[in-house]
Amino acid sequence: MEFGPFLLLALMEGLVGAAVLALTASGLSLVFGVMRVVNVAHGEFFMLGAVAAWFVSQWVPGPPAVAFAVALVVCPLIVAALAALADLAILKRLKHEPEATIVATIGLLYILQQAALTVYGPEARPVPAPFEMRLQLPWFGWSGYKLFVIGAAAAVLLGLWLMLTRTRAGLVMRATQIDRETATAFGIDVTRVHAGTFALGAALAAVAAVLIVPIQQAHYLMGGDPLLLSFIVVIIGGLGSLRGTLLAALLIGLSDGVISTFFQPTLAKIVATLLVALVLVFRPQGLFGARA
Amino acid sequence: MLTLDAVDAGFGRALVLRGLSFRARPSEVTCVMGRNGAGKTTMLRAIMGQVPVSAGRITLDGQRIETLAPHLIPQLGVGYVPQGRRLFGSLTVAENLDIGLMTRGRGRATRDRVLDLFPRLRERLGQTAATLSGGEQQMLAIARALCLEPKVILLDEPTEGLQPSMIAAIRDTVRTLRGMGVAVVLVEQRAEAVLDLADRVAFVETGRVAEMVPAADLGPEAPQFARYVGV
Amino acid sequence: MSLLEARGLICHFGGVKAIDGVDFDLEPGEVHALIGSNGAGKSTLVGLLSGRIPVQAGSIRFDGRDITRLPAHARVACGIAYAFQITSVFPRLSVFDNVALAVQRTGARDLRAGTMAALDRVGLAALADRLAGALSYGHQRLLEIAMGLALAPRLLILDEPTQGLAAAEIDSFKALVRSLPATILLIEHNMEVVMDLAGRITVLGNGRVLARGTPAEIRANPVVQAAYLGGRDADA
Amino acid sequence: ATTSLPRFVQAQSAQPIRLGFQLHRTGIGAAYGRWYERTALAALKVVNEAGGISGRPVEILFEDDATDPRRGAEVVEKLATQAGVDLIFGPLFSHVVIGSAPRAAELKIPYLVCSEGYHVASGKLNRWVLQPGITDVRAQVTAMAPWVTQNLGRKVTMIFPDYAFGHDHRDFFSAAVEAQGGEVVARIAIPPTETSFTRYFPRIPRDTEVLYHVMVGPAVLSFVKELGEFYGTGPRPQIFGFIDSLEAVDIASPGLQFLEGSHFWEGQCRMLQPDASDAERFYRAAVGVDDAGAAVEDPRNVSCYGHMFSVWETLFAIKQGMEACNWRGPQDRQAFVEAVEAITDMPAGRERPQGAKVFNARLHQAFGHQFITKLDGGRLVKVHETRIEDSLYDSDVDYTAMPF
Amino acid sequence: MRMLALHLGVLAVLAAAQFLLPAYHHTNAARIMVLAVYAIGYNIAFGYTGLLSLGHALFFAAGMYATGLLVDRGGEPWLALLAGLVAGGAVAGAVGLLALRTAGPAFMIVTLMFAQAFHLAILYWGGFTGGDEGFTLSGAARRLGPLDLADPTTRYFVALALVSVAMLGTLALVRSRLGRVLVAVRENEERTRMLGYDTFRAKLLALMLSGLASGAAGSTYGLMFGYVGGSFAAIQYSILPLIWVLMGGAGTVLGPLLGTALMFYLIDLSSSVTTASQAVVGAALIGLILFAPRGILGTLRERGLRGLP
Ligand SMILES: Nc1ncnc2c1ncn2[C@@H]1O[C@H](COP(=O)(O)OP(=O)(O)OP(=O)(O)O)[C@@H](O)[C@H]1O
Ligand SMILES: Nc1ncnc2c1ncn2[C@@H]1O[C@H](COP(=O)(O)OP(=O)(O)OP(=O)(O)O)[C@@H](O)[C@H]1O
Ligand SMILES: [Mg+2]
Ligand SMILES: [Mg+2]
Repeated sequence: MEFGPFLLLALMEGLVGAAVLALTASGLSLVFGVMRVVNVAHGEFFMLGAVAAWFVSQWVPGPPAVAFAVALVVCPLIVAALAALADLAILKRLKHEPEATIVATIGLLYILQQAALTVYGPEARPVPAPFEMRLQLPWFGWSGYKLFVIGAAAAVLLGLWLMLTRTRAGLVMRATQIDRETATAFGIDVTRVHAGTFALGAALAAVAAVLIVPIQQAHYLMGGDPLLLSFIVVIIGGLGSLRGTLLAALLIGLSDGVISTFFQPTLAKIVATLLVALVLVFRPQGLFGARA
Repeated sequence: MLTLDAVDAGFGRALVLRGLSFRARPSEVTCVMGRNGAGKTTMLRAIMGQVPVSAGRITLDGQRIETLAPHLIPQLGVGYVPQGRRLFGSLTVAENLDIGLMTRGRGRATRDRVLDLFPRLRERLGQTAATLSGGEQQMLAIARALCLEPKVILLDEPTEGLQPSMIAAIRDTVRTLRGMGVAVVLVEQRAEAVLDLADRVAFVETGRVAEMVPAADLGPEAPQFARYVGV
Repeated sequence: MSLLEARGLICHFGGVKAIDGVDFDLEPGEVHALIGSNGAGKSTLVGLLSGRIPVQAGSIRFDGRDITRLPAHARVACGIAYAFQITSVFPRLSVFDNVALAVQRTGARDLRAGTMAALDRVGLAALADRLAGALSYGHQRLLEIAMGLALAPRLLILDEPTQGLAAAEIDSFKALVRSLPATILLIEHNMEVVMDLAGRITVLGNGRVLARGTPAEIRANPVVQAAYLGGRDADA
Repeated sequence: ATTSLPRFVQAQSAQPIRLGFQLHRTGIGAAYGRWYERTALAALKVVNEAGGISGRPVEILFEDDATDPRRGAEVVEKLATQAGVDLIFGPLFSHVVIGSAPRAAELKIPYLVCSEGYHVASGKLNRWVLQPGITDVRAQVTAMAPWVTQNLGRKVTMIFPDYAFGHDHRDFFSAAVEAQGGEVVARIAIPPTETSFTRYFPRIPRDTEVLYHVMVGPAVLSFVKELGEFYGTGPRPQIFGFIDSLEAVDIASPGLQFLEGSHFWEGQCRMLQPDASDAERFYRAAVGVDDAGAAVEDPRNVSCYGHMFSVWETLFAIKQGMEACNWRGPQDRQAFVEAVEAITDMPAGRERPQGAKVFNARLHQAFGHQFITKLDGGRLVKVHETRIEDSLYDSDVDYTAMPF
Repeated sequence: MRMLALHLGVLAVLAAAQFLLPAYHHTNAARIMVLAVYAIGYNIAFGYTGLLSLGHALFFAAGMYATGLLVDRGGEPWLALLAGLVAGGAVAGAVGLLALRTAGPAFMIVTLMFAQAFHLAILYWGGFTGGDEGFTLSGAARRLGPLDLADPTTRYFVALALVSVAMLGTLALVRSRLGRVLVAVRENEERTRMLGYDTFRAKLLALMLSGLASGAAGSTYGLMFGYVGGSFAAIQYSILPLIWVLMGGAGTVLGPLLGTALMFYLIDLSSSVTTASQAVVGAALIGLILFAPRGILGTLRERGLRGLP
């Protein structure tokens, strides 16, 4: 294939990856920003979203689109409820201390993974896409559903951005992020904000997962990579900056595709990994973060 | 009216407040004085529910508040201006005020009244709080607390680190508050300011209010200043 | 010869001209006060002198040596010590360890003696075993000063040292400063302290030097009156 | 059969033979682990119902190795020294096998692996490691390359994971294809943990006649689906894949329609073939697998049929070895290894439902038949079965010359 | 003094245990001690200096591979062991020179990325490194002069010697002036710099010491158990010492050893009890941290044992 279409394909693929990554990462960013918690179990919430979507696809009769729509609503809610519970039962008691929460969320990760393995099993299972549509370009074919994923992710992110900047809930979250104690002194129920934020973060991961399962299968170990990538994106983007997270997701999603057109794939990954490290070495506050 | 009765409070096993009793009345400025480490800040934080109270009671207009969840206390009408201001630095002035307005569901009218008191803030509504000068920050901290339309306002060393002209402005604000019927609790280290503003003065020593004296009974040379503050 | 000579210092943060062409000298042994409105650039200026903030333009000489590009820790080794405006202690270390870190830096053999001596001077010896983070605000300020003292510096920079101190502590602080052999650069809003201690005063405004002189000259300066003291007599 | 045993044998047999099973219960190998466990239990039942080994009942102790080499070595330790098992078998993943093998040798305990990587036969390991139940990758690809080049095409593009398992395919299949006069026109190594593949497809040269894929891991379905989207209904090369890609995956899963008409290597045919032997039917029923290759109780639970026979056959090889050396207990471990080394012919039968094998004592490994199936109307239909001789290759490895 | 006695006591118990432990636990103890050296190394960076690295597997694996590749190609085991140590320290130094320009979360990511790149490199150049499968070390390669590391007793004592050096070394370090500076950096770096310390150098030194211990652990682990493989360079091996240290108590000398042993037996015992062992381990981790948020020894220290180093 000629270089032009090759690059186009890499960019389009990168965009899908970036869209899903942006969703997952914004969830992590929110939790990290507001609660100062590195949620190691974030990837497992992603996985739960995907696994739940599979169950929904098995139980809801009718065309795949119906089951998919149900999954898109129900799975994030289930995952959010679970996350809120975890926050109230565990993280709150640890006063969200960064170090203790790392251990606690690793514990959570183990439990969730084992639960998925026991209940759902070790296989990778596909979920049917809500619609089958193939875009035929002059050089290659592409999945129409992937376009939908990009659109849906963009819509959710826009909604999130509006919520954070235009609503009271967003203001309350940002205030809590800056200073918990003072927020309490102004009548903000920090416990509720934290549980809500944790739930919202998990729900975002679950939404991303439901969107991706028709492309990638649900598997009980699928949470590892999204966690790592989200974490990287959040830091590269600059802490607490949703815009930065988004841009970093795009950058990483796209560059991964583009670099791999020049090198052997694994070598490309090595190069990309070192690039990320060097970016941070020379811009420790992230690409879009303000200097502390 | 805000009362503290024989309150014990502290961190872990170490008690800071031991049997502290105190009251603040509407339309009065009650100044709190005492040496460093006497427990002034801890007293205010105990009222706000930020320090666990292990004995005694704290009431607001007869209602016990030390048993409430901390976020409910401001909703009852207690405004707090903490030591060191603690603004929401990356939020704008307007957003900082919004947080205060939200606490008790107050709206634009309240905000306008508050901004009438601090015209300089009105000019800077869109600026982020961290970029304000020290004096403006202190005004914002007070304005934010006023957005609650508080019955009681707790001010912890509000003039600390301010240039003299700013200090004067803050004092004017405190007088205005008293005029509005608010119960003002003011932690202040300078005798001169205390004499100028206070209706009553509480002298705190090792976690207790050792004396509570009408300001009128104190002169610049009053022995209490020497005993509790060491002038 | 001056102990410290700064020429043409400039430090801009984005659009903010925090320090905008300041010349500044310190004579050996003097107590020099730096005053000015909030946001005038005082902390920034001493940040430049101590090396906490990199100099964008201009030069600094200390004891005849060019230190403009010297990193902060190396300036401490030259004898410049700095006590923070925003208290910056080691909250989870004991008061003793906080000061011992400073004493250790001077290469002293006997850490304990040096540390307790410094704590004694600020009156915190009795609290040596406490965690610094559990001290009240005022005591943390004193600890901050003790750490500066323990470095046995030739130039001690104190950024609003009396902020949050009660009257009694302010008095003992004044006595302490008078007893020190070091040159002292003092930032203060408390005019009483400034007028009492300072031999010379520099007034800063909008990143520039507005006035310089003895306490009496400064008090009489109409520009300072208007911009800073606010017309009232703040010397209470 | 049990009832016909003489009384005194049963009396003697009070002491059961205890076998340790190193199981991929968690970790990346878990999908295999489940079926390996199930197969082992089924084989155990058959063995015990037939009177056990030398008349002694047999027990299996399963221990999870999390598909991790360090834990693998610890599990060997635990089974051998704490549980006191007689020998250990069962692992599939090569890094676990290689990580555990040194400890097995130190403990001087036979370690029988059900793995297909080219590591036992390569001579990297030690005399205590044996692989009597399955053929290695090198032998598999050597056996099949001729059929591929003769029937599907001579210009091959290989897509494989960029680590050892994939590298074995790359090296040995390339060599085998070239020996047949074919040509590998591109080798596309996919980084581990990749979840999306479309962007690698443009690397497939246009003149490719056969696309050879050996992807493993949970992302493999995406691989196939994206390949389908990429080529659509237009012209495409022939596709030859390893069933490893689709072990435990329902071939009728949404998105896999694209594979219709493509070919697979299978270690054993997942779907019951009309000419299946009685032994195979017996085995299938004993493990509880239906004609389509899924669990009888849950048709959505698809087996790892192409590999799991190795567990069954290994257990019977253990039985054969133990009985040959008159196993009394751990003191006979060396004798056991020697007894297995003495095996050569392994005829088909209930002990070997996958088919006859030849055991090469010098390589410590069995060589057997391989199957090529075609996906036809949603069914995997056998189109070719290689001979044992096809899989043999030259090697100067000789474990029997190594010390114990 | 009392604290020194406590640590010597722990080591004495470990030495005596050699004669008491049944075979299985005997080998486990040797494994745990070597892994604990890794944790102790991690603790120097994380527990004492506050450098939360997610890339220590790089240092562990650097030690393991330097030694493993050398002996595999016929190198003298003693020299190879030394090379492993040096590799751990040197790689840590090189990574530190870059990574220490950052702090906090950025530091976590930078170290993580370097380790990931190394892991991928091991897989990519599998022909040289053995890739994910790894390679085994022959008996001859595992003989340090008269010491045969395949022999259980020898192995135990080598592990004990290593952990003793690491533990007493940390003890000496935290009581030294350097130790106090490291803790100061952890608590408030800006202030430490303004007290006249070159904090970059201090952190670099801490990271190199940490890498040295990690490299030593990796190198010895490879020699003792005869296997070198890519999985030791994977991200899990960066997370493990973090968990061990946090469980035992960050910034305590004995904590890493305790945490390593605890985690080892948690996994080992739970997998004997149930097939859902991961959930048991997870629940135990959560329970433990709820009960002791600063790790076991860290919490004990807070609740009264204040002198615990
Ligand atoms: N977080 C804490 N943990 C333990 N003790 C504390 C804590 N905060 C304050 N204290 C102790 O409580 C006592 C009172 O402190 P507080 O801050 O109330 O004093 P203050 O009167 O406000 O003094 P200042 O004028 O210096 O602000 C002090 O002895 C202090 O050491
Ligand atoms: N890091 C920074 N980034 C941007 N602006 C800054 C920064 N530091 C200081 N400034 C700005 O520089 C100006 C001078 O600040 P500085 O802290 O030196 O004032 P100051 O004279 O010490 O005031 P105060 O008496 O309130 O402490 C202020 O307008 C401040 O907002
Ligand atoms: Mg106070
Ligand atoms: Mg300042």
